[in-house]
Amino acid sequence: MSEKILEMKNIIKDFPGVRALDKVNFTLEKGEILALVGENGAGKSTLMKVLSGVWPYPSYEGDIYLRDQLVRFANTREAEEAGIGIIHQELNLLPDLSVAENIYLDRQPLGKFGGIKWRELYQQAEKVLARLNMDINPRMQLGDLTVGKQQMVEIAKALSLNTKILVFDEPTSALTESEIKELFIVINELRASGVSIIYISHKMEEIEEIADSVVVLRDGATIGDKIKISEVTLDEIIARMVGRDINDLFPKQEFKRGAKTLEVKNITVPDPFNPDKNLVDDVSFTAYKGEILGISGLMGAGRTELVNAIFGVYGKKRTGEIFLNGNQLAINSPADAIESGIALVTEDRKELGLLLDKNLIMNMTLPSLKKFSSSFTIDKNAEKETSENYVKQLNIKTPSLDVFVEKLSGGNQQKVVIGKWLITNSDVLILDEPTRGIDVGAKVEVYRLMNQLVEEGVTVIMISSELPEIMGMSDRIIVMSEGEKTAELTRQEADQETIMKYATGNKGVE
Amino acid sequence: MKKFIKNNGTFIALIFLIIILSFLSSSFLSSRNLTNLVRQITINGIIAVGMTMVILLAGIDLSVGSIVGLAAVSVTLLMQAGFGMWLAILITLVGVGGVLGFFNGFMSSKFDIHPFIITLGVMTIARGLSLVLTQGVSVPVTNTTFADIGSGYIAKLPSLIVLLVALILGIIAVFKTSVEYKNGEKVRNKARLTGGIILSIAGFLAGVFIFIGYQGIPIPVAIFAVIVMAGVYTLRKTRFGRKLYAIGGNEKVAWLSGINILRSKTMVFVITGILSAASGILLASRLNGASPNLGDGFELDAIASVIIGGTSFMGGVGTITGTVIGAIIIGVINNGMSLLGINTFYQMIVKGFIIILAVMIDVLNRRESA
Amino acid sequence: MKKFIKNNGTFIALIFLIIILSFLSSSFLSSRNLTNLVRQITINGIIAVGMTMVILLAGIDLSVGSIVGLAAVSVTLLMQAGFGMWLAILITLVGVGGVLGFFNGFMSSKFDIHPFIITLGVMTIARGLSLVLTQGVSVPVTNTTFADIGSGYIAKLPSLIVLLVALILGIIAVFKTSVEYKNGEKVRNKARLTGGIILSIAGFLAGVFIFIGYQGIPIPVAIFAVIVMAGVYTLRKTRFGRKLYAIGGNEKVAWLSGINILRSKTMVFVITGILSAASGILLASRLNGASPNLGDGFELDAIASVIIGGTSFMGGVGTITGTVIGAIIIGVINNGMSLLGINTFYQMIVKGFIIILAVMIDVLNRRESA
Amino acid sequence: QGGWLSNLLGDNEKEDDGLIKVGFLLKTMQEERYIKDRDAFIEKANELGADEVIFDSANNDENIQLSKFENMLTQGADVIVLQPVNTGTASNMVKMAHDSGVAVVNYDSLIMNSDVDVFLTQNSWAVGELQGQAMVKWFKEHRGEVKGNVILLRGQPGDSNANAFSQGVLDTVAEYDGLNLVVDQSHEGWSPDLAMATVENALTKYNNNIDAVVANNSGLASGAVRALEAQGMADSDKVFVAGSDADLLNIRYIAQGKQTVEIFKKIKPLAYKSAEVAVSLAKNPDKKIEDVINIDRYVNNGQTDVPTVITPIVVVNKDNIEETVVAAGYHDAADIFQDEE
Ligand SMILES: Nc1ncnc2c1ncn2[C@@H]1O[C@H](COP(=O)(O)OP(=O)(O)OP(=O)(O)O)[C@@H](O)[C@H]1O
Ligand SMILES: Nc1ncnc2c1ncn2[C@@H]1O[C@H](COP(=O)(O)OP(=O)(O)OP(=O)(O)O)[C@@H](O)[C@H]1O
Ligand SMILES: O[C@@H]1[C@@H](O)[C@H](O)OC[C@H]1O
Ligand SMILES: [Mg+2]
Ligand SMILES: [Mg+2]
Repeated sequence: MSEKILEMKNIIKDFPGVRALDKVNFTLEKGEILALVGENGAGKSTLMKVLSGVWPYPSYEGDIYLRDQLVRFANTREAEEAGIGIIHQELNLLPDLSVAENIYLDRQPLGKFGGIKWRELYQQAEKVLARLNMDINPRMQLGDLTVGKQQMVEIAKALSLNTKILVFDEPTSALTESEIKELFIVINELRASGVSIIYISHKMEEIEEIADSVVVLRDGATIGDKIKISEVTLDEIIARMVGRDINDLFPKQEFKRGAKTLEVKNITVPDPFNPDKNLVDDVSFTAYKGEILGISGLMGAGRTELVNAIFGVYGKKRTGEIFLNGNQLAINSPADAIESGIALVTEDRKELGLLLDKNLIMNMTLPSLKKFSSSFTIDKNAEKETSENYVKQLNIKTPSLDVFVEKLSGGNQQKVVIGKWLITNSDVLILDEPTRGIDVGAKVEVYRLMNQLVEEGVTVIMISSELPEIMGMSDRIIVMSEGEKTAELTRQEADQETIMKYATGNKGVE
Repeated sequence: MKKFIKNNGTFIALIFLIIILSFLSSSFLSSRNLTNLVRQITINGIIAVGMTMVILLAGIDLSVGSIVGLAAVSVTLLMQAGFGMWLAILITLVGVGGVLGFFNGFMSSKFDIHPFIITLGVMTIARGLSLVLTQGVSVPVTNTTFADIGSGYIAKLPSLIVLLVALILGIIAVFKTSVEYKNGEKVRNKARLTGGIILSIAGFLAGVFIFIGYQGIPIPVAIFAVIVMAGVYTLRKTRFGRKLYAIGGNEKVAWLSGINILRSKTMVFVITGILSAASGILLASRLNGASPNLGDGFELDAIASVIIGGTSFMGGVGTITGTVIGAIIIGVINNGMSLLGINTFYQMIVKGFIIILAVMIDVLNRRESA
Repeated sequence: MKKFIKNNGTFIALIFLIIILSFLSSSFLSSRNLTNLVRQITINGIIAVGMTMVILLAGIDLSVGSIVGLAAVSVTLLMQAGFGMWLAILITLVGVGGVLGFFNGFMSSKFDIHPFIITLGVMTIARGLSLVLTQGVSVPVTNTTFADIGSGYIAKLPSLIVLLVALILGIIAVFKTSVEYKNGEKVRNKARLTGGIILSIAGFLAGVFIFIGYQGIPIPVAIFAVIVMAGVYTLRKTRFGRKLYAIGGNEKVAWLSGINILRSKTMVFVITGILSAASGILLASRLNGASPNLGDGFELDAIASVIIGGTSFMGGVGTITGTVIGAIIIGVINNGMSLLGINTFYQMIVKGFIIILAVMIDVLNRRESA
Repeated sequence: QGGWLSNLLGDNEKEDDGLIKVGFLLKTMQEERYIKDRDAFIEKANELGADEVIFDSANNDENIQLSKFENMLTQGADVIVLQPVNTGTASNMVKMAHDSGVAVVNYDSLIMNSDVDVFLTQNSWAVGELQGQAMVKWFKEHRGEVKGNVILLRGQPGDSNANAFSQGVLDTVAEYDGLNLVVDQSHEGWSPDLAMATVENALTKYNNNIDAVVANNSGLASGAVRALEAQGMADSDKVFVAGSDADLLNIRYIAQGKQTVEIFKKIKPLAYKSAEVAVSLAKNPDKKIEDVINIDRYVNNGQTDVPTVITPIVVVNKDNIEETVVAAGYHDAADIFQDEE
C-alpha cells in the first residue's frame, strides 16, 4: 500500500570546516509519520533545510525526488509551492505583527484594487487556528502570546499552506502537556488525510507515541535503514544515536544534605501589564548544599520569573529578601547576583544566553572576565585554556574554539551556555530548562555534571517542564502555579499525579 | 486606541507647542501663517514619507537631499533645453529619482552593504552631478506655468468641496475601523468611534480655517496630502506594505516566508528617490529656479521627522501618520521661532532641545502606559 | 591570518589606490607629501577612533563635528580670557568633549532613545553654542606656543628612535600573537609570524621614508598614533573593550552576564566626545584660530572611515586598525585628487564612487573567502 | 477686525496697522561680518523711526530663506531688505512680496530675473577684480614682472558669491600671460581646514613655487597663511595672499606681514543706506525710488534694469589698517596690534 512520495539521494552538504551531511539517503511514504532522530549536530535540521529550500540548489549535492520527479528548489517559496512545509526549530515569526498576518504573511487575501481584505484574513486565520483547537484571537499581536502559543501559530502557518509533506523540527520543546496532546491529535488527523510527516524530536516518549517509523542520523550519515517503530525498542534507537548503550537515563546520585545556602523570602514581582496580578507572588524557599532543588509547574507558572527575580532582572521592582549562607544580599541587577555567587542558565539560549556571532571563548568567559584579568587587561591564554578545559569536560562538539557559536548545533550551544556559568564558580547554579532541545546523550552528560557540581558543594536549582526529568533528578521539588508556590515535595512524595495536582493550582503548603 | 495612545506622546508635544506659540506670537494662529506653515512642511514632508519606509526596513537614505538638488537642476535644465513641462517632470522623476533610488536599493540589498554607505556615496555623487551639470551656477526657470505647481492654490470653492469629501471619507473610515471583534461577535468600540468623529470634524474645521480662511489649498499641500494618503494605504492595506513591516521586523523570517527581499528593498529606495525628486521639482517651482546646492542637509530633517514620529531605527515599527506629525513639529518649531524673531544661533539651541524633548516625551509616555 | 584576510579587501583597495596615484602624480610618493597626507588624516582619524567604539555598540554619533567646532572655539576663547594653554586644553577636553559625550551616552542609554536622535540634537545645540559664544565671529589664537601642537615636529633623531621602538614592540607583539593553541599545545603559526615581521619592517621603513625623509614625525601624527594604540589595546586587551563587543553583539545577553550597560555606553560616548574635542583643539592649533563653523560635516567622514574599515552598523564587529585604513583611504582620495588638480565638482563624483567601491571590494572579498 | 468669516470671504490684502515694520533677511549669520550688518541696520532703522525691525537669517539655505521671507510677510512687514542666499533662485520672493504690496530692497548681491525695487551693493563682483589688481601691483613691486603661479581658493561649490568673486580673479589671470593659474578649487562650507590642505598639497606639487594665493573670503585665506607658514613662506614679500571680509585674524596677519591684502567691504555705509531706503519706502510706499535715494547706475538682471546704489569697498594692506578697518570702527587697534609675547 505504501506509496513513495519523497526520496532524497546522496545528499551532501558542507559548511566551512564541517561536512554536515554525508551522502544521506532518505525516503518517505504517503501518510507516514517518520521520526528523524540523532544527537545534537547530527544533521537533522540541515537535511530538512535542504528539503525545504532554505539551502537552495546547488548549495548541496545530491538529488531530491518528489513522486519520482527531480526537484531543485531555488528558495523556500518554490518548496512551499511543491507542497513542502516546515516548522523550524527556532520560531520564525514576527512579534510586532498580528497572529493572522504571521500565518498569511505575503499571502493575504486581496480585494479588487490590491488592498488587503483584513476581515477575510482574520476569518481565514480563525479557521486554521480552529483546526488546532486553539483559542487564539488572530488580531492579537503575536509578541503578546506565550511561547507555546506562538509555536502553535507557527504550526497553523504551515497547515495553512496546504502541504503534502510537513516537517516538524522539535515542535514540542516549548509546548505544555496539553498543547502537545492537541498537536498529536492534529498530526494524526493530518496523516489520515494523506499528509506525510517528518518529525524531529529528542523526546523519546514522543517518538514512541506518534511515529510509524524512525531514521537515525549520526555525524551526517544515516545509521542503518528506516525501521518500523514497532520493531525496535527505545534503547536500541538510543544506542544507534549515540553509538553506545545508555543504561541509566537519570543517573541520580545521593548526597548528604548540607548547610542552608540560598534562602529567599517573600519574593514578589508585579505584573507590569496587570496591576491586580503578580508574576511571582510571595514565594519563599530554601536551598541546601548537597541537593538538587527542582522547580516544576506548567508553562507560564512564573518559574522563569522567580529565578529571574532572584537574579536581579527586575531590579527594584522585585520585593522580598534574598540570603546566601546567612547573609542578606542586595541584588538589583544580574551583575549584583553574579558578584554574590549566583549563576543563571537562562531558558532562551539564542536571545538571552549567547552572543551568536562570537566565538566560544568570548561567550564562555563573559560573566567571569575579572578572573582572566589583572587590573584592566585580559589574559587571553588563561581564557583559552579554561575554555578548552570546559569544552572537553562538557564534550562540546566544535571544530575549534574560534567558531561562532551560531554554527554549533542546538545542544552544543546549550552546553556552551552551561560552561559559561560553570566558569564563574558560583555557589548557586540555577538552570532554567537546561536540557531543552538537547539529545539524550547530552542530557545524561548534563545530569552527570549536575551530580558532580553538587558533590563539589554547589547548590543546584533546576527548572524543568519535563516531569520524568524533575522526578528523576531532584531531591526536593517546588511546584508553582500562577506565580505562587503551591507545594514543596520530597523526592519520595513526588509522583506524576501529585505534581500535576499542585501544578494545576491546588495548594499543598502553608 | 492603543496605537493612538502610543502616538499620543508626540501628538501631545505638538499640541503643547502650538498652544505656547499662539500665546507668544499673535500672527502664529492666523490663516495666512498656517497656510504658509503647512506649505513649508511639504518639501520635507514628502521626503519623510519615503524615509519612513526606508527606516521601517531598518535602512537609512542619506542621498535624499542631493536627489532634491539634482532633480531641481534637472527639471529646470530640461525645460531650458526645450522639453515640455510635464515631460521634463516625468524624465526627472524617473531618470533622477527612480534611477538613483534603484542604485541605492539594489546595491545595498544585492551586495548586503549597509545603505548608509551606499547612500552616502550617492549623496556625494549626485551633488557632484548637480554641480557639473550647472557648472556651479544657478539656473532660472523659463517656463511660466511651472511656478504655479509650487505657488498656486486650489480655488476656495473647490477647496471647500475637497475638505468636505475628506471629512466624509474620514467619518466612513472611522465607522469601519471602530468595529471590533470580541469572541467572534462584532462590537462597536464607542470610544474610538466618538474620538474618531471628533478628530475628523476638528480636522475639517482646522482645514477650513487654515485654507479657506486664506487663499484655498496650496497645490503642494494637495500633492503632499495625496502622497500621504497613498503612503498610509500602502503600508496598511497592501501586501507590499506589510512585507516592509515583515522585513524590518526580521529579515531572515521574512526571507524564510518566501518574501523577495531584494525586490522589496529596491522598490522602497526607488519610491524614496522618486519622492525626493518630486520634492526637488516642487522646490524648483517655488524658487522659480534651481541651484546645485539645493536640498543640502535635508536628510537630517527627514530622518528627524520619521524618528520623532515614532518609527524605530531598528525597523519593523512605524507609521506615516506619525511621520507627518513629526514633520509638522519640525515645521512648527522653525516657523514659530522665526515669527518670534529668536536669534538664529539660539534657534539652533532651542531646536536641538525640542527634538530631544519631543522624542523623550514620547518614550516616557510609552513607558508609563506600558 | 584569517582576520588579516578579512580586512584585506579594504587594504587591497588602499594599496591599489596608492599605486594608481603614484603613477598619476609624481609628487604623491614624496616624503613631504606623505607627511602632509598623514597629518591631514589625523583630524578625522582621531574622531574615527571614537566613532568605531560607538558603532561597535550599534550606535552612532552625529555630534562629533559640532563638538570639534565648540572645542576649537572654547580652547581659543579660554586662552584669550587669560587661561594658560594646558589648563584651557584640559577644560575643553573635559568641559566640552566629556560633558557633551556624557549627555549623548547617558541620555540615549538611560532613556533608551536611539543615539541618532540625541546626537542630532546635540549636534544642533553645540553648533548653536559655538555661534553664541563667538557671536558668529572667528577667534584668533593669541598664545604663540599653541600653534606648535598642530604644526610642530618631533626632531629627526628622536623620531627615528620612536620608530625603532615601535618596530621592536611590533615584532614582540607579532611573536606573542603568533602563538596558537592546538589541543592544548602551544604551536607557532609560521605564516602569521613571517607575515607579521614583514609587515612590521615594511611599516618601519615606510615610517623612516615618510618622516625621517622630511622633517620628523609631526606632533599631531604622534598624538594620533598614541590614540590609535590606546584604542587598539583597549578593544583587544581590556575588559572594557571586550564588553563593547559583547554589548554590540547582544545587549541583553551582555546585561545578563553582569555587564553594566549604562556605564559602558556612557563611557564610549564620553571617550568619543573627548577625542572629538581633542581633534577640535588640534584643528584650532593648526589654523591658529577658531571659527564657529569648524568641523561641519566631519561626522560623515568619520562614519565613512569606520564603515569602510569593516565595522558593522549592526554592532559587535569591527576594529580600529580597519578604521585607520578607512581614514587613510579617505585621506588618500582627497589628497590625490587635490594633487591631480581635478575639478572640485568631479572630485565629489569620484569620491562617492570610491567610497562605495572600497566597501564593495571588501564585501565581495569576504564573501569569496567565506 | 471682522472675524474669520469675513476673512473667509474677504480679500487678503495686507491690512495696514499704521506701524512701520521693516524686515531684514540675511542669508546667514555664520560669518564675522553679518553681526555688523545686522547691528548697523537696526540701529539706523530705529533712528529713522521704524517701529519694528524684523530680523532673521537663513542658514545659507534657499528653502529656509523662502520660508522666513513668507513669515516676514505674514508678520506684516512693509518693506523687506533681502540678501539672497542664491541670486538665481530668489526672484519668487520678490514676486510674492509684490503680490502682497510689499517692496523689496535687494541687499548685497543682485537677485536675477526679478523686478526688485532697488539694489544696494558693495560691488561684490568687484571683490575679485580688486584682489586681482592688488595682485598685479604686488607682482610689479616684488618681482618686477607680472609672472608667476597663482592659486584660487573658492568658497562653497556652486555658491553664487563665490562664483562672482572668482570671476574677477579669473579675468585678471586671463589678462596677463605670465600668470599661471595652477590651482582652482572649491571648498565645501567655506572651510579653512580644507583650504589649508589644498595649499599644502599645491606647495608640495609645485615645490613651493607658488607666488600668489587669492581666496574668496578671510577664512580660506587664513588657511592658506597657515600652510605657507609651515614652509616659512608666510611673508607678504614672498607670497601674495588676498582674502576678503577683513576678519580680525586676517587683519592681524596683515599687520604681522604674513598676509598681503584683505578686501574690506565697509558694512556701515551699506547697512545705513539700506535702512534709509527701507524706512522711506515704508513711509511713502508710492514714492518713486529715484526720489528716495541717489541712484548710481542701472544694472540689468535679466528682466529689468534695476536702480542700483553702490557703496565702496577698500583694499586693506599693512599701511592703511588704521585708516580703514580701525577708522571704520570695524576692529579695535588693540586687538589687531596686540603684542605677540
Ligand atoms: N549555517 C551553518 N553554518 C555552519 N555550520 C552549520 C550551519 N548550520 C549547521 N551547521 C553545522 O552542521 C552540523 C549539523 O547541524 P544541524 O543543525 O543540522 O544538527 P541537528 O541534528 O539539527 O542538531 P540539533 O538536534 O542540536 O538541532 C553541525 O555540526 C552544525 O554545527
Ligand atoms: N514579557 C511579558 N509580557 C507579558 N507577560 C509575560 C511576559 N513574560 C511572561 N509573561 C507572563 O508571565 C507568566 C509567567 O511566564 P513564564 O512563561 O516565564 O513562566 P514559566 O513558569 O517560567 O514558564 P516556562 O516554562 O515557559 O519557562 C505568564 O502568564 C506569561 O504569559
Ligand atoms: O562674505 C562672504 C560672503 O559674501 C559669501 O557669500 O560667504 C562667505 C562670506 O565670507
Ligand atoms: Mg536541529
Ligand atoms: Mg520559563
